[in-house]
Amino acid sequence: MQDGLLFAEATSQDDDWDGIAAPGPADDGALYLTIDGWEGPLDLLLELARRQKVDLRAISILALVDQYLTYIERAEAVKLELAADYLVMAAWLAYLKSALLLPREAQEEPSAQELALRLQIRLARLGAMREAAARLMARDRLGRDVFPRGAPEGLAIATRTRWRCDQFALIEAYGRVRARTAPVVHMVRERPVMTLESALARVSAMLGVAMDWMRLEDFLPPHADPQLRRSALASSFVAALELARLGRAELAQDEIFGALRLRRAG
Amino acid sequence: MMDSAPDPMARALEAALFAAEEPLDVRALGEMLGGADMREVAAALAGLRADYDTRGVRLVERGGRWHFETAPDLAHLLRREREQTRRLSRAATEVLAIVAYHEPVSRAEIEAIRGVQTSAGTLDVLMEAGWIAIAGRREVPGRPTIYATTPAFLDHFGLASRKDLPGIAELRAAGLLDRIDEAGDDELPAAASEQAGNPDERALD
Amino acid sequence: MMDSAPDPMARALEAALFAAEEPLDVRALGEMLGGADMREVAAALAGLRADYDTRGVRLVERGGRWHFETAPDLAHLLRREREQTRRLSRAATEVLAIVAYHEPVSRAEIEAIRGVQTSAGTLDVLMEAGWIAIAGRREVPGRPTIYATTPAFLDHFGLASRKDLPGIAELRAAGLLDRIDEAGDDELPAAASEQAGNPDERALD
Repeated sequence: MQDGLLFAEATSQDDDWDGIAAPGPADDGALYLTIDGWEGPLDLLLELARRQKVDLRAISILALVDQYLTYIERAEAVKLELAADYLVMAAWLAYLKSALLLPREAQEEPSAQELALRLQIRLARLGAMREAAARLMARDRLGRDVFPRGAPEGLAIATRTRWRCDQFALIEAYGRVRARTAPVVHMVRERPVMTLESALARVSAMLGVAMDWMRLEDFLPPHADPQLRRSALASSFVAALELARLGRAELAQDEIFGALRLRRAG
Repeated sequence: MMDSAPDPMARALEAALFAAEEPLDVRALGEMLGGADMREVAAALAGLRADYDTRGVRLVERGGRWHFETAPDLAHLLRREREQTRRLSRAATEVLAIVAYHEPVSRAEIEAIRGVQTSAGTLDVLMEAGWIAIAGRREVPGRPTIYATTPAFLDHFGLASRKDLPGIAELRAAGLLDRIDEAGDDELPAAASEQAGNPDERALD
Repeated sequence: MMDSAPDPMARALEAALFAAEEPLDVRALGEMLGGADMREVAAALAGLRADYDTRGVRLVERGGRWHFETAPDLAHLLRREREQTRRLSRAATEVLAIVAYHEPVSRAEIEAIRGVQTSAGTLDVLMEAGWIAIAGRREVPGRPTIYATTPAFLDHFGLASRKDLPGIAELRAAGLLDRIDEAGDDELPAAASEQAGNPDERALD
């Protein structure tokens, strides 16, 4: 990059930017009328620097500082409310100016010259991006200067599905349908029970050989499963009542819910 | 490939037709070119068409309007096919089985056998797979479409004929009619799975 | 105008690129051509580009992807009927340039260069245009989002790659693209500059 090119070009292209919201360089008088147009202190400084119309590296920082401070003073004079950013920058530039005017030996680190250089670099960097933006916007842009095909046929991606299913799945599915929709027949499962007749026969036979009182439970089949046992208990109880009614057995119970005992009558 | 630069009018026509969203006639093209003579435009178009004659893109005229299109012999390149394998859904498998066992059947008959409504998409899938086909219409009121399996179905499932499908007695012997009570790995109770698996299908009342 | 028929690969590439709705890279083109050798595809593309060099339509490469577009010198013929491209604010153009020349960058870094805060809307506009996208986060305290340009940015601005950005080599040589905090800006009063990120950290994928 040639020295000076950056800003010389940027100035000349300023008005050509695509869609600039802020004002471009205007007459000196206009510069002082508004502060709203500037995008912050750095933007204002850059514009002031450009007005020196020299390479930014050869810019007079002192002159720049004076211009900025003058601008801020005049803006305040016309009762513009200055953003804090502008005032902070003004204060910092006032400090920089005084430091630049001091003898070099008396300066602290970093030196005023160094700070001035950094400010210069910063302005150069912003200026470079501003110019880059302008050059970018001025390129042959797709949809503005060059155009893609208006009605492309398009690249179709046809998805073909290969369905997977095997013989077993097919047959199984049919079985499932048939099983699901088969007429339902309700069958009550056979359950182990002791009928009253067999209980009567069993109890009277056992009473025939028993010598003394026996508990009702003793008449039940000894190894029956719980369901059969419940059935046998009920049947045997009814059988015992029947035998007592016929006068063939005596029943005894000592207390409520106590053991029910029976023996042969007579 | 191109031996000389096209003349300015040909270039302009080329760009205009390329960028256009629809075919353009000679008049419209002439206007775009700042009122060019229509005979010159027509001549330039003919020259341009010849330029593109052997290329992958051609300039064609249809009903007096011109446009670029890709050469027809290259259509196969522009339509890429991607193949994906998918497992047939449980519902579709059931429908396929019913068609195979009962063909020809109408959709209403399939639903009566399945005990659930069958979405049209299920039959479409089976027809797309090439396993069932429309076999005519049943000559009853409403003339419903009836479906039957295809030779491709027999090929795919390794069957010489539909008679090779096991009968009900064999299904029972194989335990396939009992499976409904066993909540196996992917087997849900039928009613629940129909609703979970395919929201389009609802149990018939 | 054309002295000989293009070879089959050139024809196929021509058709594919004409038909495509999006720019295509060499790999995608090779796949369309049934797995053609990528070097051959690249060579054929270069030949095709030369074929179209003088015509009203050109073949261009942007970020490794190829597409046809109208020749820029014919813009005046085509522009009038098209809607004007969206006008970007000055702030948006600057932010776009900063992202393009410095990418990936965080918002704080953008603000440090511009010396002013950037409204969220500015980045949104650029993201909506498809020119920038979030490129991850910088692994520094606060994990700020970082931004980079997209392939659509290269397409739109007619750049083969970021190396084609106007003046980027010169700007880099002049140190104007150095990381913000390497220039020692912490001494300068600017709200955003203190938050510039650590240059050693890399973007997340």
